[in-house]
Amino acid sequence: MLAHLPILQVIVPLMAAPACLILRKPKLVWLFTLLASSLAFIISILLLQQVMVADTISYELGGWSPPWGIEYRIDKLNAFIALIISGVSTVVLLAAQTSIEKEIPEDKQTLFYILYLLSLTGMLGIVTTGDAFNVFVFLEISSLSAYSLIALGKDRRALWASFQYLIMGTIGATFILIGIGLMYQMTGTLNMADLATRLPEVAETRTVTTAYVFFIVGVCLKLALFPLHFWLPNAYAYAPSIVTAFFAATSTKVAAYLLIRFTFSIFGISFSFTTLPMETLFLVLGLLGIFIASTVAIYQDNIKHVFAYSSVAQVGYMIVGFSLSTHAGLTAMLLHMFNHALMKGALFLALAAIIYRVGSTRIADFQGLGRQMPLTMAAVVVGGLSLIGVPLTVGFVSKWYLVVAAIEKGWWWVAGLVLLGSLLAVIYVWRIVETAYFKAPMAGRQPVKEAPMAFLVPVWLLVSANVYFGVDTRLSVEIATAAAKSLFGVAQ
Amino acid sequence: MNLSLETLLQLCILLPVLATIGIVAFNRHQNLREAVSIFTSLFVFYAVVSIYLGLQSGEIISVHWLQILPGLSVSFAVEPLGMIFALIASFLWLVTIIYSIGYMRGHNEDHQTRFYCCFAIAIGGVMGVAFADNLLTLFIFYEVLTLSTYPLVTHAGTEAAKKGGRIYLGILLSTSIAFFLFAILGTWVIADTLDFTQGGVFPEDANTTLLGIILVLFIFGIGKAAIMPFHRWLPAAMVAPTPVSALLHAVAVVKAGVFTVMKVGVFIFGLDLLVVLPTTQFLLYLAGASVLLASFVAMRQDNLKARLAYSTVSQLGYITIGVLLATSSGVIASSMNIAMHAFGKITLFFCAGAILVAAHKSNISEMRGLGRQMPFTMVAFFIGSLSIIGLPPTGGTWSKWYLLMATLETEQLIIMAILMLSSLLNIAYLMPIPFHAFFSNMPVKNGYGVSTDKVQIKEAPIASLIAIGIAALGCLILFIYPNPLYELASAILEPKQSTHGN
Amino acid sequence: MFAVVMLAGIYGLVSASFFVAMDAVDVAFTEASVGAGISTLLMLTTVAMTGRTEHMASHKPLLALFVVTVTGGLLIYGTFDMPYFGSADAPIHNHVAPRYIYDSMKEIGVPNMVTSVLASYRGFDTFGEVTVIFTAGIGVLALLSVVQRPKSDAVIEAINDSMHEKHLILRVVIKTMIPFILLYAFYVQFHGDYGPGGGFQAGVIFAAGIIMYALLFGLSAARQVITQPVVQLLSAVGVLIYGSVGLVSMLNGGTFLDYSVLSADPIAGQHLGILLIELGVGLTVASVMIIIFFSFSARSEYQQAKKGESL
Amino acid sequence: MTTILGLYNYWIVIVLMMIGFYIIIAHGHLIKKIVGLNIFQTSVFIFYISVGKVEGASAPIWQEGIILYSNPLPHVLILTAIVVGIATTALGLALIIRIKEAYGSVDEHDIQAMDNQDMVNQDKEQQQC
Repeated sequence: MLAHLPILQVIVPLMAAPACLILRKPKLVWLFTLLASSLAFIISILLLQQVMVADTISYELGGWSPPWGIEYRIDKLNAFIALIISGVSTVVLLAAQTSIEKEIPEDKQTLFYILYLLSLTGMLGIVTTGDAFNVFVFLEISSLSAYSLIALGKDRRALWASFQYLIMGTIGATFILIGIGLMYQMTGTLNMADLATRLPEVAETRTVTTAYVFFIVGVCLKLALFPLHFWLPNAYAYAPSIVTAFFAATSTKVAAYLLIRFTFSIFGISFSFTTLPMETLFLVLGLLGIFIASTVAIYQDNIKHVFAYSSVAQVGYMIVGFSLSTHAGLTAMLLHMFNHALMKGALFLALAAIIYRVGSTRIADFQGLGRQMPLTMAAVVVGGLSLIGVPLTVGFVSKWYLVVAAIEKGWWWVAGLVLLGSLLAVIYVWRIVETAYFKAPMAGRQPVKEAPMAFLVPVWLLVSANVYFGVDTRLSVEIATAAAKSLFGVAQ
Repeated sequence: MNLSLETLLQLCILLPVLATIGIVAFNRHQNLREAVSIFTSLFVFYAVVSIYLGLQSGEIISVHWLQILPGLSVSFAVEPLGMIFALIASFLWLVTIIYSIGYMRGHNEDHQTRFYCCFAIAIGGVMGVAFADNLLTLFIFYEVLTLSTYPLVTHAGTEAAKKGGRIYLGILLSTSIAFFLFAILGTWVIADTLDFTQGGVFPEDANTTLLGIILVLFIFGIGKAAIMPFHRWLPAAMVAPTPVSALLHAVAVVKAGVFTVMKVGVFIFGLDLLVVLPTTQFLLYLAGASVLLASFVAMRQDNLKARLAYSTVSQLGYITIGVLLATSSGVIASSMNIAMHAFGKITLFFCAGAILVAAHKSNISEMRGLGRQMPFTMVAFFIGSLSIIGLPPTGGTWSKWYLLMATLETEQLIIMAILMLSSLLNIAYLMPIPFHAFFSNMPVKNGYGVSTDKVQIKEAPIASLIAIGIAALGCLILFIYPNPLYELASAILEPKQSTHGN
Repeated sequence: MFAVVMLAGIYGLVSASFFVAMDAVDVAFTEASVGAGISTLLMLTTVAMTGRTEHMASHKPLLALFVVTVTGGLLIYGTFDMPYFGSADAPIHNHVAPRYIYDSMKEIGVPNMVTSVLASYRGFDTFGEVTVIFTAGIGVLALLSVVQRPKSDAVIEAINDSMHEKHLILRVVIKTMIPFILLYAFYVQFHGDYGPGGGFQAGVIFAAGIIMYALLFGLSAARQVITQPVVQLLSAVGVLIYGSVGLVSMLNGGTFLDYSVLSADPIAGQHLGILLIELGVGLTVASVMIIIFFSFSARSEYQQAKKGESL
Repeated sequence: MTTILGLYNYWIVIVLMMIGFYIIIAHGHLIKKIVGLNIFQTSVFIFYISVGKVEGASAPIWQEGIILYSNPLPHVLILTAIVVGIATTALGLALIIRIKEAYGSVDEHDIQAMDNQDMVNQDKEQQQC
């Protein structure tokens, strides 16, 4: 069975989804979903172990050899991303049942879990496949389920947010489709590895340039890279809190993965960064994203908005690392993708717990929570510190690598700006901490209890991961470095 | 008990943190809880002393914890400068604990458990800073210290406390992330090591302008050293309960700051390099300016704690100057001043606290004639002031003396003038307080005068008094018997004292 | 609004004929049934439920125009290095495609290359496609499903009746037609190997039949023919069939969706596999289409019922 | 001239695409947006198909004696893409229906305005308590 792991990675959640429809009973469905997701998690771990020794695993679907058939191609990079996605999804699911019971009407809970599984499938599919068009198909699976999941939010604004996301997402997908089409037209193949070998021959043509631009723009829409980010905050803010926790930690990572994959291993670094001015473009956008998004985050009243905007800012950090187009820079980016998943997962899950108790997401309603929900708030504080980049948290590690990478490239000012940017995080995190710890609970609100175990366990799992990988970075750094190295191996 | 020095070293850092468990456990029973604190501080002091003896007998003590980033690990080693800091910190922590028991109860503050917890963690941080063997380790514990003292500053939980806390954390965290961390990373890339090395780590051919900029980043980044314009957090932190102020201003935070400055100056740049850097002169003047300005501001403060705070700012200036002069006597002066100022200032703060508890007074203008009511406290205050000013028979004399020597050696006459002037200013803003306390009458309260003859003695709680006594005594002893301190200080620069275990 | 939708529908038809002109019969077939058929129907329903009016104020053309021109310009720029339209020596005709064209017959034994590529060479894409449809169905359910339909609401009955009385002739005609439509659907389903067609088109047509029925005899009547739970179940079953074909081939020692291991003779295996998955596709597509339509119209009934109560 | 003859087809397609794209961005009416989306996607499909066309070839269904076929791969891709398209459309329309129920309007600007109103209201509540 080990030989089939690559496909099982995707098939397990995919097949589980329709099966849920047969199970019907929400509680049962939840357990089943949890099972499927954790299976996917285990598979991804096994896969990662395999690729850390053997360089890449190729799996020919339908027994047709690429480029004629569809190929699944696992290397260090996508094994790493798959691990992040399936891991976060599993941890988040632990809390799902409790939170969903309260936020979604009984008759729709089963559907919720199906959609959740489907979006998981979509993301994993995008990451593991080695075929350009297959990416598009799974992209659509993940997006369609995402739209519906977001629309399940209680607030009516969820609907509008979801619709905006649908429009933006579909435009993005169509752009990607155009990009793929042009690539296909110039090379006659859809297989990524094959594309990588055949594109250089036609790299000079205007068509290929166009193809790249369209593909990248489409991806950046999904990535919510500033200034294409405006669909994200509302989508995160009004979705069911579990969904927010899941997406905030994973969805941007998937888009980032596509960016890396196509830029480095398909178009090749020389094309992307010497033929086209991607370097400066991404650098500028990234930095702008960091500063503007963080500044906006400071002025939000809805705490979900605060962290949503901070997500946009964090994407900025990733993109800065990307724009360095050096091994160090890429390592930093990958590390940050991993670390950011941990931070945001922890934070949004903690928020979910608070929403479960308090039923509101406005900072004003956090008054006095420091005493009423000590453990949850403590989690928020640690997550916040990690976001700021305080030593002994993962945030520090990624900052460290990013800044070192920038300095090594001789971009001192970038390094400075990156650090300055993290100061903005201090402000918006501390606003929350102060409200929670130094303000007495509002007269109107009756005191709330500490969140139930169903929340505390996963939240603290993630929080301790934040600290653990902030102290013992061997694992994450090793994988990230190896992945980055392999990419540059492909690129040259 | 016969624990290896390495173990003791680690215990110094871990024990205070572990103590929090005990403190929380005994949340209900005050006495047990305080007992835990005292025992811990006693043990830590014992450990430090035995490490000190080990160091004297030429042993090389170093501990290596886990590796955080490739080539960068959390590791500790003992060297004289750190030794001085550790000795003072652990000793004065003991004293402060004793004092604060009296204070907190006399003032019956709430959340005392949280108070003692953070206190303990803070000391753990200080020990970590003191024994850190590389910049990363130092930085980590530096931040631990910042964060653990934040709840202490905002202890009261009032609006004012919150505001103070905001400034405190804002400045310390921002400077440390934006400048300090940046400088560290720069160092890492240029020298690709962060280990403290005798004579500096930078390669010969390194670009001096760049290094100059990095030096500036360091000095500004180490906000705890409170060099203007990044000193605002210090007065802001005055909202904290007095023991905290004592800890912040005499022992933990500010000293950690100047200590870091010294470490960077001596072991990252190295004195020879410091001299040639283009920015050193500029920083010297900046420090000088900070000394003078702070003194002037101090004179205008009526709130006693605020005045002391600004006096601290100026005193820290001295220490920075000492390093930047980049001569052996300068370094000696600075390292001694760390000790001297610690004792002097803590005495003063203890007194301030005692006055607050006993007489409920915080403004200097109200303290006329207080000497009759609290003679003991006021005498102690007098001694402390002397030490700060640098007059015999107190320890402060020595550090001032060496500092002036250093300025002479390097012909920094302007700096020398500044030092002279500021000493005069010290007299001007400290002496009046005990003077008025003894030689002028109680202010006239609502209509009828209070008879100045028979005011009954009303001192602070006994625990506090003991603490005050010890501290004040310390000032005197350091004058009569400064040799061990001096030996340590002069050992800092001896190359044979490698700071590396391996 | 009505006009807009109609035009969109016509556009669908036109593009369908476009596809025929370009030898893409299958695509044309699909586009005709989807672009012109289903989506137009859905849009009309939506218009009916949301009202036709719109105020013209809401235009922001300048920015839009700018964006569009930039994108279009870029695309035009891109075309200049393209191989000319219809030229046989373009890379896409010479790299991967030849094998599909010349070897599929002996590798799979299905004359319709589109089918063989769709179902076998790139079978996994199709699996994905089925999943997409399934997702959409679930999504629509999640959005529109009404907790329980207002039972035997006079209002609804009234509506239905009125609707029925009106087009009596139509009803008779349709009633006679529907069986043929369904039959045709089956034909398309299984003839897909030889002519244009296959699971997807068949599913759509089948659904169309049911939908017609529902349109004329009222939702409740249609619901009696096929109940909601059953349809949902079928949609799931379709996906599961497809997946299990893959899993079985996996257990038979092939890779996922490798049909040739399904039976002793690879060709036969391919046939079997394709047959099965086409079935799966057909099932899911048909039932999802029905689900979507049902949810839409159920929602509108629900709205009307609410209105009725409020009156 | 040859260029024009060779590429006119693509240009037509691009024009169509851009019309759709324009409708999406410029129009406030949600259904129109969806229509635009349809047009946009369909034109992309046409582009794919025309890429697959070979001059003088016949539909890719094997028959005796015919050797020149159009490229079947784009057809397959587009079949998939069409399905994706209808799926998106259905979902979008469903959303529109719900939006209409929730907001009583299907116009971008009205909805945006109401959203901002919601924000304000929330703040009001906050002040009340």
